[in-house]
Amino acid sequence: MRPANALDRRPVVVAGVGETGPRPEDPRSIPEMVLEAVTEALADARLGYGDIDAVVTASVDLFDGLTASNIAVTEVVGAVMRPETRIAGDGLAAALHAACQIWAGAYDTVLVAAHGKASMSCYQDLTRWALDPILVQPLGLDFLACSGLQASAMAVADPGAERRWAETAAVRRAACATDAASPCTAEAVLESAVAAAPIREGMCAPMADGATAVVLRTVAPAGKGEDVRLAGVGCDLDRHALGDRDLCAWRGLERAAERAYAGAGVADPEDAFDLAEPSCRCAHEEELFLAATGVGAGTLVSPSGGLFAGDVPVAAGLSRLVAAVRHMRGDAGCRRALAHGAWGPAGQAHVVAVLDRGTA
Amino acid sequence: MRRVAVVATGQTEHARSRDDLSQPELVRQAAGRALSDAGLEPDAVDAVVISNMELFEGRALPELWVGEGAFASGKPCLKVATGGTSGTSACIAGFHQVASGLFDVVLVVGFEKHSEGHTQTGMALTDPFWDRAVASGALGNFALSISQYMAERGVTEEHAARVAVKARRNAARNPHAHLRMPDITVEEVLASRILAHPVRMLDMCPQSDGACAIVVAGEDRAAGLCERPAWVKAAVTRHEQPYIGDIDRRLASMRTLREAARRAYELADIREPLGDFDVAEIYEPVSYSELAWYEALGFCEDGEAGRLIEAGRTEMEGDLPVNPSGGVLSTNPVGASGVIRVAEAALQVMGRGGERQVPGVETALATGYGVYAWADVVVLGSA
Amino acid sequence: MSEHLTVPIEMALTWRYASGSAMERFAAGLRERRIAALRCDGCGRRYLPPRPLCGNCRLPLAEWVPVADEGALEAWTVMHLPILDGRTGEPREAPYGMGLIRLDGADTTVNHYLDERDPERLAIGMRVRAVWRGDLRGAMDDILHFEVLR
Amino acid sequence: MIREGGMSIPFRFAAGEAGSAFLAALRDDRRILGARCRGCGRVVVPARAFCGRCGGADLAFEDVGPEGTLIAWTQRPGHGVFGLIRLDGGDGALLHRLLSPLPALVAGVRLRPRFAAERRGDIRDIEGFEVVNGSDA
Repeated sequence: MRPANALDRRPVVVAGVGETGPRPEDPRSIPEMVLEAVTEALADARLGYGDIDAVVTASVDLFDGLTASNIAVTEVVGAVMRPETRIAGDGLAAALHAACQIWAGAYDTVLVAAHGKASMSCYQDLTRWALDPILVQPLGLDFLACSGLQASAMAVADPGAERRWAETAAVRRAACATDAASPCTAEAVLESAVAAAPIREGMCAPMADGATAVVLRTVAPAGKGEDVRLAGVGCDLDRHALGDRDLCAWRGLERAAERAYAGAGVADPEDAFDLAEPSCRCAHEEELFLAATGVGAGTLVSPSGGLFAGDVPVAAGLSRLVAAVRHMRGDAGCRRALAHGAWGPAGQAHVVAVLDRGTA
Repeated sequence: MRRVAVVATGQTEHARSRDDLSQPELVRQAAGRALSDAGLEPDAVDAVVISNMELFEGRALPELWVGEGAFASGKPCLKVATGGTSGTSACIAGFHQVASGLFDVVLVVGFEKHSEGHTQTGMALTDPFWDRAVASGALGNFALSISQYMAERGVTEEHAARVAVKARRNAARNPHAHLRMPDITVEEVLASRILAHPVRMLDMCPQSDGACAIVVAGEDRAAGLCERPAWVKAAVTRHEQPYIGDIDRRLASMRTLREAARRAYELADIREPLGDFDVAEIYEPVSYSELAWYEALGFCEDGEAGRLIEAGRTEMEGDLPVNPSGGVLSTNPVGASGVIRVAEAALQVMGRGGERQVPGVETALATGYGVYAWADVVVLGSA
Repeated sequence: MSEHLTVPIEMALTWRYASGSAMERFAAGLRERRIAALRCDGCGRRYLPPRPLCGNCRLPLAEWVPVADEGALEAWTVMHLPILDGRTGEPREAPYGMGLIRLDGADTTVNHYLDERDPERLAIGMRVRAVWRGDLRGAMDDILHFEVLR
Repeated sequence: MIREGGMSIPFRFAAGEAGSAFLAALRDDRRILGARCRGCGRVVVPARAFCGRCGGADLAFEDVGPEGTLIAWTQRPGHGVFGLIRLDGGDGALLHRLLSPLPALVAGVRLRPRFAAERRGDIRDIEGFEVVNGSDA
């Protein structure tokens, strides 16, 4: 029997990346934003629409206020008279599915596009509609309240936790070069308003608008030079009810990472990665991320501020992949990176991609 | 590409309202039946794909809540949503995931509970700068396209009524179907209430609560899980431009379905669809659309669909029985409907269709239809 | 279990939709009773509604062409089941006529209301003309319906 | 150009087999139902039709609580104060509102439910949980 996640699969190269960049409020329409990201990714890959065999899009109807909201992007992703698969979840999960299509031999070149516009509505109000409508939604919780409960569980018997998280937030904020984020000292973070105790507003990544696109492609035999490859992917859905989970750990991320490591042949994650790009929406989540992935102290984490540069619903995970690819291209010493996406209350669902530098 | 097969199916009893089960419980019933069908323990499932149009239930990311019902806890789980093609596209996603070698056994579950919300409103969030200004709904949009189709292809109200009768009579033999009407007549359809000229109440699909699941396995596992697996011979998707006004004579042209069928037939070596297929489960939300799909799928020449149904060639005893299950016209939980098409086609290949089994099925067709003209075509075979 | 309970929850959500620049220009035209389409350089197709890209040729759209407020009825129906108005949430009073209208100067069709609701008096190919509201707001419902020209 | 648009829909979610039993017990008897999974032995709270942990569907309802221990809490300004409560006799934790003032809310404190006078078969038939007098974490 063929082992799942076998190492002998044909390579999946990240041939091109594009992104609008997260903005607090992008005045453009969804198709305009996605068109910019797709155009940039295609140009980056030196490909045209005609070279694309299939498209995987990521979007969520309730977030966009549109029925089958991928209708809005069908044309700009070049999916007219083409196969489009629409994943209603994080964009990195859409990339995972695109990689599956390539490994399956169904297509050679797949475009992945994700978008989100937090400015369209009160995002946290929308998240209430993702919670159990019988037992949880009527109580009035949203995703942020769920994160507060997780942080609270972590802070029990850990009096230094809040300061540590404030320091993490300050470091990430300082690293951001976008206009969505604002720098802030640890003291200021600790003094900022309560978002969901013990989480302060300063500990939360700012919500933003944006679109992200990636071209995945199997290596052409005549290819030259170094490239960045999707070496392993994994995802996981944890239990929905917070009371059914061990809130002090991201068990789902442990499983997702294990699956991605098996595919990429990562034996010891502590020494394996030069870079990690996690999707952490609140500062305390970085501790959960590091513990679950086993990424070691020698790994550079979120050098551009991670989601503190702007957390775009749905596109966030794919934007982490783009950040990792761009970093790897600019830093020859960066041989292997990990990109992460997460969705759902208190990190219920996770997706992990291991990126390797490869030679055709 | 690694060969993949549908090795098991499970579905709920579909009805106007399944108030007896919560969404996760409904999903669990279909998923549990599919696993029992394959003799699999939940641990044997490597990954789960869920299909659902979440605005019908007022949900965002519905897999978060219903995932446990699909045995997805602690597993990879993705959700696919593309309107009416959600279910067939979720099945195709499952095929690709298994073909990739990443997973050996994938469970695909589609569900919808229309009774929990308001289906019309759930479909009303169209482009706020364009079609949201006109209240046409899926019904009005079909009626518009039907007026063109009738004018161009000579199809009559009676032809459509025959399709409606065939569907509900077939459904009477399907214990899972929502509308089961063994004694329905053409006269009854033609006398039913007019909804949108020329579409009558009995020409339209119902809104159903229901769930349906299939188990997809790779070639090395399929034979051990099923006596006669339904092998995937082709699975093709084509999407279309976004507005109804973009699509020239929609039902008559249906270039997406024509192109998807052409490609799928090429992959599956189908040369003469009416003869090469032993059964078809096609996605017909309205009686007239089935006639249009006959032409687009090459069951007959353009303009011959009326004669095909008149001659009874797509009835249970005809050359190519179409929708022995009763089709979407008899059961329509939208997120599940495409999965039902694939499951029913697979059951026919497995020879396990019960009272609705067509004898000696070797090759079966399943299609999905969504939004204005999105199309999926799946070909299943016994070898 | 004999009793089946249900939990009622009322959804009342609003979103702020961005039109995009092409639609913004189109809407500004409507306020002056002007309709304009975007023409594709590749296939020559003149698109309503305006959009960034021709999905068939995958080329950006930039050339505006004028479109008349009258044209030919390409498809029609009379709605008897009242459909909810996506803007108000209220059902529109039935029966009402609807059509796909190919405006002179455009290649795609517009779906809109018709003033005629008698099936015997509707036919594909009929000429129709927009009936505009008095207080133009720059939206598609500035056109109240299309009247059949006889 | 920005335009506002909305959607107003009354939803009614079926509580299902287990949810109906759980909500009816709150309404009729002020009891909190868990379900013991015969597969893995855990008592899931609130009661469910199947065990999300082992996948088993062989569960028997049994009473849990009504008192329990606070394991985490949050204050979400504008929304309320919420806690995860491990009910006596149950595994996992119940998510609910907390009614006692913040200083009393520390992990480990004992809590009990305050039932609404008028109950209609809804999770809000419990108004929330309050600290048991004299309880100390």
